[in-house]
Amino acid sequence: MSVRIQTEDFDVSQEMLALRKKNAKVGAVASFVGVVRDLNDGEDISTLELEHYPGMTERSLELIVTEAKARWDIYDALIIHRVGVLRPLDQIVLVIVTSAHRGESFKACEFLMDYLKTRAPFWKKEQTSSGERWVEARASDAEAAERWAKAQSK
Amino acid sequence: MSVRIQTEDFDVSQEMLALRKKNAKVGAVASFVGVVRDLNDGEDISTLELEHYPGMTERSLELIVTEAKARWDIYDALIIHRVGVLRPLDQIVLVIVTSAHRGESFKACEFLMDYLKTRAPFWKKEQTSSGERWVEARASDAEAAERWAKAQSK
Amino acid sequence: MEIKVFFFAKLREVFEIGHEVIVITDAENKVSDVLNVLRQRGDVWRRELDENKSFRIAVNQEMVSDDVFLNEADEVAFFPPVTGG
Amino acid sequence: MEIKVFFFAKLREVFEIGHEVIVITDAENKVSDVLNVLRQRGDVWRRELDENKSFRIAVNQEMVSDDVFLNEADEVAFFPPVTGG
Repeated sequence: MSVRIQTEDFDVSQEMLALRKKNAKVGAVASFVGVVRDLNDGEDISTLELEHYPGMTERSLELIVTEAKARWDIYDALIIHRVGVLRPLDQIVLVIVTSAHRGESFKACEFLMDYLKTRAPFWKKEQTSSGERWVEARASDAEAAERWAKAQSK
Repeated sequence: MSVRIQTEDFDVSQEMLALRKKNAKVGAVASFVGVVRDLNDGEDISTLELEHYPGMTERSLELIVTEAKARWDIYDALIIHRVGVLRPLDQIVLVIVTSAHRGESFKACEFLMDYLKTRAPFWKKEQTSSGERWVEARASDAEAAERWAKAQSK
Repeated sequence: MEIKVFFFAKLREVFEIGHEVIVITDAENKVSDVLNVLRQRGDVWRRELDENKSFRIAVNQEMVSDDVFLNEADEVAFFPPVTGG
Repeated sequence: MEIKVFFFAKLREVFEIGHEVIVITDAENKVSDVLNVLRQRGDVWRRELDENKSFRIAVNQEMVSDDVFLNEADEVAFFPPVTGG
């Protein structure tokens, strides 16, 4: 399974090993971990709550993985996204991509994060010292996703 | 210490945690792991021996890390490179970069790998079914490093 | 026909409902018709689903625009721009 | 003056030596002068250190070209293009 939504934490080494074990032709493993920061837009964060759209979340992430596999010569990709209540320093999201050579895995990994940020139905609500607030979408995320639509695949 | 040369294996999760622990402002952790493949240029690989130039290796890697920190708004970077005799599926190299937002950590991580591949004094010797051979440098690695010399920093 | 409607995140909180069934006539068969039913409730509904607000629409779990046609038992969701990752 | 010379990887194997001290006169004070001393040994030395071969040079652990000047006790290394990572 290339996509998992879960409340529990994940272990990056374990997930990498599981992905690599399947294939001794893997020479490159690129990964990204998103982490809860203790400060966002100038406010102290005490907790971060992640809501999602069950069903659509899995579907949209699987579509994104399929698109990455069509664009780049990669062996495998994994996306784990946590939901529920998280705290500063907690891991939120993990993306791992394996390939023969590093260029492909780097590109596909960044592509997956950029598309996840704009297409996967997750929403963050922050508890700050001055109350709670829904995190606003960032224009820079839309622009990051936009690049891939324009770019050649390689 | 941002640079380590060692014969022992490394644990990606542990190294990420050590790097992140220092800083609750980290929101993004990009990483790359290079792995020994069982096949290279059409030959089965039984072992891979890594030689390096002690002293210069550490110096060149620290220079590369310094350059990445000057180019991008990143918090920290770690490079671990193994030396000695390795086997297919073994981890060879680990690069981790932390930053507030993902764009910087992705770019700096790929930059570090591209520069390491062309500037750090490591050499690979492969044991194949038809004998041993020194791995030849790839033109694509020189080109990958060249991009960064031309590119704007962001 | 009956359409299953879902709200997420801030919209779910402001509307104080996560899921309901909306009945539209067969002549009214677009997402925009569902939107009109909701807007006619006034107050927070009119405000949050205003054309100038940047909410997103999914039909059967795929993001679409509001001129998409609907069929009986389709699942329509309204939510703010996503902020995961 | 005395210059410490190192060879790595394939060059170390072919020359069957990893490290030696080369003495050059004070008038001969460039990396190219050390290269000339080595090339004059003929055979594998001339072949592997030929101008058309793509070996690399480091002086005091920094990659340089062969027109760099040397000082007493400098460390000069010759090696193939690197292949780590």
